Amino acid sequence: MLEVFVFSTLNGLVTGLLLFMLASGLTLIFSMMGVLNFAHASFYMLGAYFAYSISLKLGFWAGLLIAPLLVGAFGALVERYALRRVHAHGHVAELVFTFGLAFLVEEAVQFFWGADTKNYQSPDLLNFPLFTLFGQEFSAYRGFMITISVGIFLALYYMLTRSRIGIIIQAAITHPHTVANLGHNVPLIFMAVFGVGTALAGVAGVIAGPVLTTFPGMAVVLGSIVFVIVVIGGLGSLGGAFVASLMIGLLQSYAIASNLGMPDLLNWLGLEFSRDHPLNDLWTLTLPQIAPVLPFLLLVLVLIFRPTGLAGKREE
Amino acid sequence: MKRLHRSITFSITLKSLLAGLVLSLFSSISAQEPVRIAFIDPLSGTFASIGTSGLKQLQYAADELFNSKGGILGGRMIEIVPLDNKQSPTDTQIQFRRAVSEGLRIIFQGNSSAVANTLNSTISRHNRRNPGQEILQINYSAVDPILTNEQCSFWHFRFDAHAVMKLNVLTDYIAMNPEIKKVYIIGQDYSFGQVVSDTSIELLREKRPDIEIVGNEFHPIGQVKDFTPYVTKIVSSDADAVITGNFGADMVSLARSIIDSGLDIPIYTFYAAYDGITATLGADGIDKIYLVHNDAGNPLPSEERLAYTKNFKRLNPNNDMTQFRITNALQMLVQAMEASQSTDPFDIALALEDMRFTNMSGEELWMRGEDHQIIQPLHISVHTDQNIVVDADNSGFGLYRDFSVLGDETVVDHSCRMRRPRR
Amino acid sequence: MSILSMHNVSKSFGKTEIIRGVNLDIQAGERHAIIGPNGAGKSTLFHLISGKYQLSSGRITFRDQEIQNRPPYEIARLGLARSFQVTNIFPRLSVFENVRCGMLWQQGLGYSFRHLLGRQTELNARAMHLLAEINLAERADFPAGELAYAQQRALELGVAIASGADLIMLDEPVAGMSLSEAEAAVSLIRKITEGKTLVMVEHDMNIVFDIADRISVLVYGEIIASDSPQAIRANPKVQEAYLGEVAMTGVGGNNA
Amino acid sequence: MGKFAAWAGYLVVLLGLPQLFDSVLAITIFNQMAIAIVFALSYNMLLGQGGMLSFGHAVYFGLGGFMAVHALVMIEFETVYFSITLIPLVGGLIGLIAAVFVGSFSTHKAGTVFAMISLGIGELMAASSLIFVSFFGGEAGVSADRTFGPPFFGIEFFQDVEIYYLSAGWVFVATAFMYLFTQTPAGRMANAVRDNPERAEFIGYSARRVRFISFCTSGFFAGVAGGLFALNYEFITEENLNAVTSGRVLLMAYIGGLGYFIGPIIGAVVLTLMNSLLSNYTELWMLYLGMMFVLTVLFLPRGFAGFIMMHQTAWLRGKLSSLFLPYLITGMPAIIFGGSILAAIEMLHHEGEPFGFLFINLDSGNTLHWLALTAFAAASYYACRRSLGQLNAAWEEANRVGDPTEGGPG
Repeated sequence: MLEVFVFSTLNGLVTGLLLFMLASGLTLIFSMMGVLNFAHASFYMLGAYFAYSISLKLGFWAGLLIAPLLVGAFGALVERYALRRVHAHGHVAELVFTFGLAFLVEEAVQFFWGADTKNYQSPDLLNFPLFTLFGQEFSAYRGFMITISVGIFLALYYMLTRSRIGIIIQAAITHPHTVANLGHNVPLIFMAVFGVGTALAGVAGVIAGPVLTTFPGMAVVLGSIVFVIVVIGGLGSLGGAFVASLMIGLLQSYAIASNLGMPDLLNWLGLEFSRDHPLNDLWTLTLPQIAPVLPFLLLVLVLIFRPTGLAGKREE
Repeated sequence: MKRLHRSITFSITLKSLLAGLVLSLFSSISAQEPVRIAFIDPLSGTFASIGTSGLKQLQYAADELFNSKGGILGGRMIEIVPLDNKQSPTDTQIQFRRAVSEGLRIIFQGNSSAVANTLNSTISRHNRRNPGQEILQINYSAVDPILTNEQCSFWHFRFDAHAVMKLNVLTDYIAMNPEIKKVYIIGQDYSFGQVVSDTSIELLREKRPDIEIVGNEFHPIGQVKDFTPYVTKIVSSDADAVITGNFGADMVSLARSIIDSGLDIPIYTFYAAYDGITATLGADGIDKIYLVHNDAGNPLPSEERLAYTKNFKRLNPNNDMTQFRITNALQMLVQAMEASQSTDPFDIALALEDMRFTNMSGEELWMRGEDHQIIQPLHISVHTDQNIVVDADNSGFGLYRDFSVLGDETVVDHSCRMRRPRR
Repeated sequence: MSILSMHNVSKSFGKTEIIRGVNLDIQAGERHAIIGPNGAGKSTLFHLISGKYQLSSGRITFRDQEIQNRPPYEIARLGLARSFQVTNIFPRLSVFENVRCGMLWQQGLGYSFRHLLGRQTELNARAMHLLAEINLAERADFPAGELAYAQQRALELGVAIASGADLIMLDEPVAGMSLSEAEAAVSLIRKITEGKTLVMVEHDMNIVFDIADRISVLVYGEIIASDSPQAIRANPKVQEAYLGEVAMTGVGGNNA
Repeated sequence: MGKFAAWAGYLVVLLGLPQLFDSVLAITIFNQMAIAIVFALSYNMLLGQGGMLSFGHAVYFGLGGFMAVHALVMIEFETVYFSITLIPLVGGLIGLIAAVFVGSFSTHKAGTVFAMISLGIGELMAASSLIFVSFFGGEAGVSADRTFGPPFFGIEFFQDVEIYYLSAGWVFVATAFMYLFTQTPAGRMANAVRDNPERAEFIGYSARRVRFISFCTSGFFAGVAGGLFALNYEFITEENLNAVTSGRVLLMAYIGGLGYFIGPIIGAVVLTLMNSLLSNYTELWMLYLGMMFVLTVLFLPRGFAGFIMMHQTAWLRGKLSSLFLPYLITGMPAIIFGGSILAAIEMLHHEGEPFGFLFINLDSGNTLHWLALTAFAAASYYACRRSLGQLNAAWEEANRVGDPTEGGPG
């Protein structure tokens, strides 16, 4: 039991931190521009595919460096030439645009790379077990994923709270007009933030691609979960997003590890149903079976009872 | 960039246009009118590569075996009409009606049991309501047992072994391995996953009562980001083997996670080869991935079969001959047409019933008349790079045959009570 | 007889107390202006009365009914209408629709989906009549968001009074207008609030003294005086706190 | 009079279509359109008229459809006895019930909160549809036979064309009711709340209640569309209530044009045609659909209907004809440019193999083809840019006399 617990915690951490890399960019973009970027996970997917193509020619490490830059540049272009244009028509139009972009990116990825899964491999350098616990290996690559995620979190935190740019960004979040009046180029800051946010998603894609499989559906699988995190954490709150990411990662991991389900509940209540009961599907439901959709349940509950999320102040 | 069926279609459409023109001028040549066969499978979207690959194999079989040799029924060509259903039951309906609209009477379809099921019931309804314009369903790949059991239909013929038959062979194979004491079953939460789970448990209990089922897990289809938490459970259960019916990305991710965790146990699968999966698993999957299927992989059983496969590869360098049963199905279909000298679905169906056929690999096939289920030898192959003559995904890796059973041994009972139309 | 009374009304945002125990009675039929320096809490007071904000403590009664902390739509249904400092109309609806929407509830149409608006001839006639009163009749079919600023302000007034409420609260109705526009607006206000109770926040002292029967002075969340215009002008406390500086800025010195 | 003529025309088109095109395929497409029109109109009620962006509208469509199929099964097994012509009503009621339940907590706020709740509910329903097999039938769905009910004036609905006439009737009635809804106080206040929920509260309306009413009505008509689906296809599967269907209806409504009543109808027709015809000419149709959608959001924020309505002023002034030539001069090269881009995309797709594109044969291995394509694209782009000024001038001219309008196209 202990081994399951320990490994579930580790797995939850890896997933949670990965989710946070996506969520941090999304939150940053949201707090700056008020745009919930539906296509955020698409940039994550692009990161994986770019890195895959680069890794074929130049190896994994080159991909880790170049792919996020490409993704970030693409993100900045999208902001400059498309999002800014749609911005005039309001938030709904922006949300719809990013929705369309997500759709388009998925199709484009299939066009350029095909619909098959891609053989994107982790580097040989990290192909060894970091440690073995209770007979299960924890690969060095997963350790590397944790390191990168934590590193990015710290760098982001430092940048936002200590550096001059961070202070301008923080000010621009709360008082965009004042910042503009102070002579800062707010549109440029927006473009840069969008670029950085999408580049972060790109990094996540680069390091997640080899582990979580690089295929055209990878954005869809992750996309709405990241949305859920940002909303649960509280729109615009980086700390909230961090907590929510880990929470979702651990929740899913523990839910899968547990073998609890309705049968246990019914046993405990002393109830029994035959297999022909019309609600048999419900009585035999188990936690692992529904683990991947638990975040959506959480999302709906949070929005009903605390629409601002865990740490958020802004509602819209 | 790699899917090419348009060119085929287009040239065919031109050809048929021309043929139509000629036809209207000289109606006496109507004997040379092509035999048109609809192919309804995903040709765009997520599952396009699988459907397109099937289309190429069918087209190749038609061209190579019949059209290049003067056609069938005294000189008529076979024309394959591809219709894209995006693997959606709704779009399948639309394409079915298009087929009806264009006077196509024979439909090849394989991907997704959900699609096959809805197509089956649609065709039953259609044939009941439109006597004289019946449609025939040639199912080359959907393995839901229900199609030749409770929902069996006179108008449906299956050319693949259904899930229970495959599991029967797979559990035989597992039962032969005395080292396996604990088995973990994991699968996608839908009908096929459930069949795999229920049937494996039942059959293993019968064949090896000492084997313990240490896990029986379902996960939502296509929703799991990371399989590591599931693998943690597999590890802690001390399983000696894993059985899974997963396909696509869920299959790759699961296998990857199992291998990454350092777990060195066999994984018994149905769909863990080709379409990028073999290449993605690569060296990690060697001697770990086992696959039950009806296609005699490496070494290829006959010279004729080898030449046939190599020629396909030459024409379609980016595709593999993944479903040899398509060739079986077309050959048997043509044999039925020749035998009945008719292209009418009713006549073809009667001729197909209880047909026995020796295929290119030298295997004996029998289309059981009671439920329209093909009975054929089944094989279990292992993922490896040793002795691979025909590889998968151009990766150097492929499937090597490890265990085979003859058709007779794969037979399982059926519960089909077929309603036969009278003429 | 007082139509609206506030008893010890307080409002805090976090630790900052914006309104500190306001007591105020508005008499039925009077034109009451609330003045005070920027940040005194005038708009906050409006928001408390109309239900946009919740009170921290105190009581507000409208026609002897307690209305504090009730949702805005319930307060509006009792017959209390208000306008906003920043134009707050329905930009994509036509000018006519804006005014007609303002009338619907009091017409008893509520959330009905059995009545067709096109068939409500009397309602439509009244809406057109009101548009004529606020000089927007020929703009009736125009999207409200595309009107010129002064016209939007007029429409803002129109939406507020459309319900036929007895108590009308106007928040800086002439803010941002040119001199001539403001004059037209003042006569419009006079005309359309005939026979009703008016509570108004305004910076422009000329207008305040022109329209109001009574003036209350709000400074740092407290009412320091509430009296007739003459008495207010003479009140040394008011002069000290507020009036002196503004008197010099004159008519155009309102800040939006 | 004009309105009456429009409605009469609508009815004539609905009933006349099968007379013009009577192949099985054409009837299939018309049936799809009928379903899509009702569904898209119900969606527009939310987004276009009520300002509520939903990512889970298929839930109401799907639940209505599932219940409708179950009702058909009940008719078949004589558990209940009524004419199948009333099946869409069954769907509608289920859609309504589901919407009342979800709306009771989701309409509190519009905007992001509403959108996120709809997303969450959509995902939960999609997951449940695979878990609760006894009702949803797993991935194979549930199916029924529509021909077992009591005949409707002798019609037993064996043929699709009979179902089409039934659907057309329902579409007409549903369209009429949805239009009439926009003319009621509840419908008009939905617009007001969309524009400015705060102000609506100060004129006596609870924004939440107004949204709730729109939401429920919209759920009802989505359910009706689901019922029509059940009648036409005689089965329904989980794909009909998952995110793909929700996304598709958003596309339809948006491309057609939000805020115009006829917008979603246009969108439903265009998308249905693309879905059922374009997919037979290219595997890349989804890519083109995505491109079209993104371009529409960028350049035609009010959709096709908005583009048509932009010409109202010019038409009223009788100056529409003056735009014809400039449109032609700019439009032709624009079309050629678009065509060249498409040809290039197809050429990349058909790597190494010749294929037919429109009326010519292209081969990506042929450098000459690439060069010709580039030349075509460059020349047409240049021509397009050159003539754009002229078009803008003509546009200004046609729309002059004061009133601010949208600004020129392009």
